[in-house]
Amino acid sequence: MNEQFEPKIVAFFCNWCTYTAADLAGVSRLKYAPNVSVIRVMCSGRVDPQFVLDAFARGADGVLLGGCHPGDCHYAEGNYKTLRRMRMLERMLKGMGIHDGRFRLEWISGAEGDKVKAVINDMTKKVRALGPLDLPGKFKEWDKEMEELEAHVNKDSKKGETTHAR
Amino acid sequence: MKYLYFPGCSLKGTGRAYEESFLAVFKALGLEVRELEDWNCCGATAYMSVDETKSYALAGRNLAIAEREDLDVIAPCSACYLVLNKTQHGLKDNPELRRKVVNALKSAGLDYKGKVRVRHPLDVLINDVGVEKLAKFIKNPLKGLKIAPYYGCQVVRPYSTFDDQYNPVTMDKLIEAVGAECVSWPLKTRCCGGSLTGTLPEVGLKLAYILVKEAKKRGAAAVVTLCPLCQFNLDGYQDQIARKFERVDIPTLYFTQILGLAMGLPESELGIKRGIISAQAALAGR
Amino acid sequence: MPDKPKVAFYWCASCGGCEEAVVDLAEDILKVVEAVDIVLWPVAMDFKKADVEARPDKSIVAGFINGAIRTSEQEEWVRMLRRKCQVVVSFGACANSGGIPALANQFQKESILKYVYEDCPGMDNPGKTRPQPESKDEGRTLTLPEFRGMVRSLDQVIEVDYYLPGCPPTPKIIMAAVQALLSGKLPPKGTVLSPDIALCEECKRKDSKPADLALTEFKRPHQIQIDPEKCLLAQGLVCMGPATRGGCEALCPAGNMACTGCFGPTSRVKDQGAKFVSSVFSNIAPKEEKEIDAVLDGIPDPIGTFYRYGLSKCLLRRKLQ
Amino acid sequence: MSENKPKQENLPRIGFYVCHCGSNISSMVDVAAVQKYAAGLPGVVVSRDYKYMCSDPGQEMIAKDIKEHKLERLVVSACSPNLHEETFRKAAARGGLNPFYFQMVNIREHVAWVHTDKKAATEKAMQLVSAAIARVAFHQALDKKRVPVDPNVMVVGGGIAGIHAALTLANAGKKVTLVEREATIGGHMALFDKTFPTLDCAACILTPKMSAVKAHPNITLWTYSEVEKVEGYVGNYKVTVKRKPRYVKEDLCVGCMECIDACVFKEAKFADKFNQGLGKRKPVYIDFPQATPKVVLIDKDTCLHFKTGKCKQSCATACDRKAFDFNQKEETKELQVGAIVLATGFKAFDPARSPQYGYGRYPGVYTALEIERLVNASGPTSGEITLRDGKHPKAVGIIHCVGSRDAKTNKWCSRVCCMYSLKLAHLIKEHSGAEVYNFYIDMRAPGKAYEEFYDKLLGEGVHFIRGRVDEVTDWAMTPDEEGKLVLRVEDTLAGFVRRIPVDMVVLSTGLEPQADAQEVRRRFNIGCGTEGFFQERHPKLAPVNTFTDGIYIAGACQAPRDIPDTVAQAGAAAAEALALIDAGFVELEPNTSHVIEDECCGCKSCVPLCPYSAITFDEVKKKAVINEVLCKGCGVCAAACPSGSIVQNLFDDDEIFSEIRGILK
Amino acid sequence: MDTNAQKVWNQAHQQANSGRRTVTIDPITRLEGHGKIEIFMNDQGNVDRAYLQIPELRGFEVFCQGRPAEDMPQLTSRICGVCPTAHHMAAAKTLDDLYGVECHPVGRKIRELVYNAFMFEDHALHVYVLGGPDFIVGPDAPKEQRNILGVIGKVGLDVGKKVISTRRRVREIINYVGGKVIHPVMGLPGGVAKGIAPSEIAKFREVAKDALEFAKFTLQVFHDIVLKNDAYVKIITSDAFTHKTYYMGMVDKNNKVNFYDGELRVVTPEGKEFAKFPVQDYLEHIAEHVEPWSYIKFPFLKKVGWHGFTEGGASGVFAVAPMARLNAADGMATPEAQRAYEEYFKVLGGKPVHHTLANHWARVVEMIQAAERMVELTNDPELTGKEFRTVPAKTPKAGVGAVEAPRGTLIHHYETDENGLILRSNLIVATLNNSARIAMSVDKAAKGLIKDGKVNDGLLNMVEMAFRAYDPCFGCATHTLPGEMPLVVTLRDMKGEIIREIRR
Repeated sequence: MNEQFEPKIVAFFCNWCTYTAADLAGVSRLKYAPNVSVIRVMCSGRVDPQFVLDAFARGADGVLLGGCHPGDCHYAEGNYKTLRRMRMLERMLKGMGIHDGRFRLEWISGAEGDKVKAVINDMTKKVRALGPLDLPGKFKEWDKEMEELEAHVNKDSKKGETTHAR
Repeated sequence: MKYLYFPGCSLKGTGRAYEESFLAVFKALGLEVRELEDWNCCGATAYMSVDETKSYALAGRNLAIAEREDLDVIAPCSACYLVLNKTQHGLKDNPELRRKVVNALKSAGLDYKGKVRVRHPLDVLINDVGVEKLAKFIKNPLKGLKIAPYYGCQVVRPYSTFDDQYNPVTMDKLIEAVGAECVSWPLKTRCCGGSLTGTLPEVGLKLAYILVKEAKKRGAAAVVTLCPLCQFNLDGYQDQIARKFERVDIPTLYFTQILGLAMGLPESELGIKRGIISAQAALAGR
Repeated sequence: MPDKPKVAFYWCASCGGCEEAVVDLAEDILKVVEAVDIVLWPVAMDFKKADVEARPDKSIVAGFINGAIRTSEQEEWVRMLRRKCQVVVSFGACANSGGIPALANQFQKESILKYVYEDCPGMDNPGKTRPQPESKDEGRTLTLPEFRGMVRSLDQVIEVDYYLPGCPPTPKIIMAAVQALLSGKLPPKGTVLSPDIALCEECKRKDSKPADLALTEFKRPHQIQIDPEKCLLAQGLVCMGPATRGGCEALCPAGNMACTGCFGPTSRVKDQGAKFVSSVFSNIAPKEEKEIDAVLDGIPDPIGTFYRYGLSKCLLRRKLQ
Repeated sequence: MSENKPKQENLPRIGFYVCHCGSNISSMVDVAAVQKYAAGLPGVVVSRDYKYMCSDPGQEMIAKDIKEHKLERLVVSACSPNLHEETFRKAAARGGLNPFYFQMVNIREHVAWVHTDKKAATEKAMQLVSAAIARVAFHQALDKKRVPVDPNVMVVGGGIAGIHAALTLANAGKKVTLVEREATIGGHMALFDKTFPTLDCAACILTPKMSAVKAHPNITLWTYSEVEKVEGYVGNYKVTVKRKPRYVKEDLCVGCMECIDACVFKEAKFADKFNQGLGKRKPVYIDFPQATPKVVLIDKDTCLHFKTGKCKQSCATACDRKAFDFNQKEETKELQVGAIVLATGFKAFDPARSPQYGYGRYPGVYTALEIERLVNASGPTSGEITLRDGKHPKAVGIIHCVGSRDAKTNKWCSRVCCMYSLKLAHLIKEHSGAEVYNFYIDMRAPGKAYEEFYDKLLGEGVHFIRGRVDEVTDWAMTPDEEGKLVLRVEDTLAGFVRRIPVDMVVLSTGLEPQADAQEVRRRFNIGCGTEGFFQERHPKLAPVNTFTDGIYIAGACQAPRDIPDTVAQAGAAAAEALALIDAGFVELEPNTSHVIEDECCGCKSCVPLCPYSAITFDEVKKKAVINEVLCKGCGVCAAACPSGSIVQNLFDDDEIFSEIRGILK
Repeated sequence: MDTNAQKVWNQAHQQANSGRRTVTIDPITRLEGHGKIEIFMNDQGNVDRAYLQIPELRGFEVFCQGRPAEDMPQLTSRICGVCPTAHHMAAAKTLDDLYGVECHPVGRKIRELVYNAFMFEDHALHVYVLGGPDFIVGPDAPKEQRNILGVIGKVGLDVGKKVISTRRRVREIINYVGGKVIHPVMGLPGGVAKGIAPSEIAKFREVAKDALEFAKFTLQVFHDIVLKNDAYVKIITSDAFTHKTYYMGMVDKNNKVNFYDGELRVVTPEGKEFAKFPVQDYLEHIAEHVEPWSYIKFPFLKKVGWHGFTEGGASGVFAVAPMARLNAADGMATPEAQRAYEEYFKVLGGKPVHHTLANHWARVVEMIQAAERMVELTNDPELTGKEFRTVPAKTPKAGVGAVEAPRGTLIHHYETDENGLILRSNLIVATLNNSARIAMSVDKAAKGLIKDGKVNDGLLNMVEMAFRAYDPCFGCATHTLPGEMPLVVTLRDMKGEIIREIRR
């Protein structure tokens, strides 16, 4: 493609730290890349690895997960649960051929508006360099191999059984 | 512990005593020091003000060579120490400069990632070896010797990597470690006259004079420094100082020399006699 | 016996275990045979494709199809059966979610062919011969079917009405399904014909599971003597039970081995592996990344462990090139 | 195996509204385009944009539409939900719609304000809008749960802020427990001699309030105590407090101080912390005559009894009330409170971190707090200004902004130093007649009668030199510098470097967060800003609130403050607490989780995950049960339930999956 | 995707549907897995060459890479759901070797009990449900009857029920120890995961006794229905179903048939011992050949070499499965079986027997030995020992293991890293060993049975019989190939033009 590829990144931010930090970044009028759309959850511990896979499967080029710093979780230890799950999720993603930081976990406190900016810009840059993941497109492409037969069989069915002469 | 050693021009010239004592002491302490192969000018002061990029490239080359081995580089000369550190920062903070320098290095078949740590021998002695361990090597403590520790400007400014830039204390610790007495004075990092002694003698000499005078006034029998240029200024111009102001006659030694003496190494190995103002009296006077 | 409802059994990329499972209805199979008219069952009866094709569309009440889909023939067969059957039941783990064969989705087609015909120990193939879609032998032309790039579940190829889970489904749930179909009391389309509650519910070891696992390491079954009473997760073994649909009555734990998840997830879970990870790893002890990683190292093959029977249904479908 | 999409035909009727926020949003987001885009999304029957959605007309419009168009769901695209979610929920309610049939889209803080390319920003806004509209269809009607509020309050910190807050609350009839870590309340203010700009005596205005605290029937005063643990939630906090042993029974001691005279140490020989180490004290001591409570205590580290076990305990025998108890143990107490006011104050900057000023090297160098004690009539020198060597200074230099406005130490302005430096300048001159030089960067006097005070000092002949002091040195360049401390500074008004010889240097040290601010804020589950002061909920609109409901902050623990501002804030914090308590109940966000009993297999995976022990295991039914009053709605259990049998209100799987779908479609 | 392959496939497909008449049996039935036969006719309308093609590849050897070795018993059992226990057991034995751990004596007995139970019920399945109908009901009976129901019709419902219930009860033994009878989970290095409670043993003893009775009864049925019917015997011994090849089977130290453990023994077409080796040496004796027209590989005796699909001592082609096992051994390990063994060779004219269809009989002989071993083991007090597994201590590297599956010798071979993760694996399964001979049988049968282009239903069924006799499991044989393929018999002229297609 001649025009620069703009990655789509889905982010899950915890309400108390990272989402607030993003608000702070806004209030401070920090400027950052528009490639990340944030889904608000109360705690990063609410984020089910299924969400991450679903985001990729629906076309995200990257997924960013933001929570409070270890020890600072608004819910005491939610972010440790996040960390444990996501460490394993990272291994699974690797096993399925998705790595190079397409998935990223960041601790960003409510006061770190500048970190929101830095992380989003950095991740956008890196994922842009990786190029599109585009799983929906890949799914279509993989299933192409079935199309001709499908078409044929349907044609077949219209013509009825006559082709198989006795 | 193993280190690479970047001598720079001074330690091979005016600062011979520094090199001799530095190598002798480190050897005696069981620290392995290997001279950086095919090193070149650190790119120091003069060049830095003529063409910054080129002098960064010069320094960069030394660092690039050093990076081939996973060892810290010791730069005893304050100017080298500063320029090499400055280059580290420059390359880190200024991508444009980094690009230029790295390209320059490429043409010489070199590359530099920025992994090298540039160290000062004083830093190594205090932080890697540690005063407690040093104490074990002290054979004849320099009892009663009053010393004014003089750090000069470059090791602690602008990057106070291992000591405070206003009131450094590492050398004070070392002086106490060798059993000498440390004179407290506020001129530890004041300008020694630097290269002005060559260009504007009347200014340069005055600055040097202030230092030796104050040291003596505070009862110091000797000034101890860690920079070849400072040592040269304070030691080498005292006749002129005498002519222009008054005779002070106080020897200026390298911290490595007094450490060597305390460790019982022969004076000959420490280049004690290389000093213009003889240290004999001071050392005997205790 | 023309007025008896007609049913068809067919197999795709499968091991035949699902056929065995039907045979294992044992005495009950006679009841089934009483009630229905089997018009296709390759493993045990001499009815051919033409016989089925000759039937009017939708003339077969139910088609039970097992096995994953990997070749053009299989696609052709299941599409044909879809036309002929009123109801298609995806039968067993392979048809539902790719099953064990879907583990091949972690590999590329080429690497499979290369290893099998060239690198495999004992190969005597200096000419690097490979089976060809079309080949000549002494002037005779022979053809082979198209081997697809990946393993698919049945519902990734045709529309499926119901699912019978398991590797293989147990006679009990098969009978229940058959009876449901015969009685005409059909659950909503898309239903998995097994209890929609996780395995622990019916596991004899359930009560021995402590509330807080706080696992500090995972064990591999051969490394320890497995306690026959105690919850397997509590023994540090990866047991997929909590993330796996019940209905088998915890056969593997009864065999003193961990559940490997062949019944797939409950209806409320999209991705069994991800959900299991979310659950079990929330409950391990360490907090420091290094220590966490050390615990995770106890599971050297996450994909093969968490997607043993369901890689086709992993939201990512296959490993990327 | 089923797609989480509601069938097109039974989609609820959705109303969509996008806000211009004046030009805050519309300048970077094509609001009209967003409005048109939303209008085309499934289920949307009304789509409007408006200048200020949060304004009354904006809210009215929503309420009206709900009735007229029989809206079943509401999506408003404006600013952060942290700001106006509540506003629009109420608007929905006014229209007769359950407030939780509403979803808010943040296109201001997260889009308009942070992006620079209008096209991209508009696209992102559309993604977020589509996500909200996709999700809102799954919303359920919910009710906020009401929980009664415990009317008691705890105030932490016995400085002027804590004292004022406690009194305000107590006067309003609330039972207050005031917890102070030191042996006496009073805080930093108790160290001061006078207060700027009025120069009225600090003690005269503070001590009455201190004794009022002690005397107040509604106030329990726990000094020498620290909060150890805080559990529970707004309106229902359980606090564990650790009370350190004084080895003197508080209820018996009347503060006659006979024991101090009786101490086996005839001479007071130990550094007096209260007097910044300038004075001396005995192992048994009281910080200062007006200490509250007026109760002596024993310093374990210096007391002969504790150090050697061999002491005739003359202090104890001297006490006719038998108040001494050398076996006193640390006590742990528990409190039930509905609200908490944190007034833990500040820590003065340690000038050793700026060695160029020679603190610790030159005896002539003092900190401002040390001078406060020196000039204080009840101080170690009874107000007489004497140097450590006993001499009286003829010239004094006061260096401003030590540890403030300094890239190397603290970047912020400590807000009070200019004024207290002026105050000290005045007092030093008054007490000693010395020449006083102020070295300042900028003179900051932004307060009632502050600038006037500055003028007054100019009149008094105090010298002001505008420039940051480079160093304090005892190196004499000229004979008249001999034996002096020389301040080297560039006089930026005169435009040359000056050397000012003085006898005494005063460092106007800045204000820093308490050393343990981080532990404390964790204990109370609130935030800290990057500089380490406690984080307020909103810098303008909620300056004394925190992100944890029911916990308020006052005074210098939030940022450097002078006394007037601190007291005002303390009042505000108290008022917030009162408002909470007098409402009688709190409404809890209904984003709690619950277990679907029939679907739960009883694997217990969720039980240990809950930090609030809200999840228990029903041993009879063999199912997990969530107590929704204890649940705080983090959703960690919903994410972890391996069979998807736990639902979190407002953050259900369907809602989040459809949000993902919405963003990526 | 492989567009070229797609093109080719399309052409083939258009041909197949071009309205030209070709002979098709589709799908091949009553065996596990699938096959395709291409028959080329010469101008006289006689068979020029018939090909058996196997179009399946699932890639087990590949996708097992990176998996923990201890998962292999469960993974490889999915190669075949009819003989999962064979793969499971072979894998377990390979793990013993891989981890250098001696199987715990009690564990070994449990394994053997389970394995013999499996041999018994699997053979029973074939005799009554898969291969048997050809004889019991009759090769040219109407197709509605050529199945288990037909069998029941012939032998009576009670016998039918006895078949079913005996199989069920025997399988319950596997179920008890293995957790699942289809794809059991018991197998681990050094033993088994679950022991046998003393309370169960009495029941199992009963089952074993009944199994033995049933096995003898089956032999009787075979006598009555097959051997008393000259037509069948003629077919069995007919040249169309006869090949003189090498034979391989596992034998114990007395050279008696053993299903679970022992050394591999190969005899020449003349019945002389050609080789006897521990399975670890299999690579010195067995190599695999590839043909472009089939996904299946063709193992052959390395020391003889591959000389095409030819018979005799000069050709490396060899056979496995019941007939081969009996040929390769000096006798059966149990008395009743030994008696049946002797009769078998007496009737069929001495060793070695080359008649493919004799497999059906040999199978019944083996059922008896399996049942007798079950009786022995269930009477062994050690069977219910409290300990039954030795936990391995050594670092794994490589392991080979083999069992005699119902359909022949089954060899597993794994190489792992020190963490026990599979690096390489090789699976030589029963039917694979037979693949060359099966291909030859089909060719020969076609040549013998199709004359002057005359083809009828019963005839084609005979062609099917040719390899149903092996009870071939293409599910197993094609563990390396994806998907499945029905058997297609297509008659073409030398130019490859399709001459006829009959659809039944």
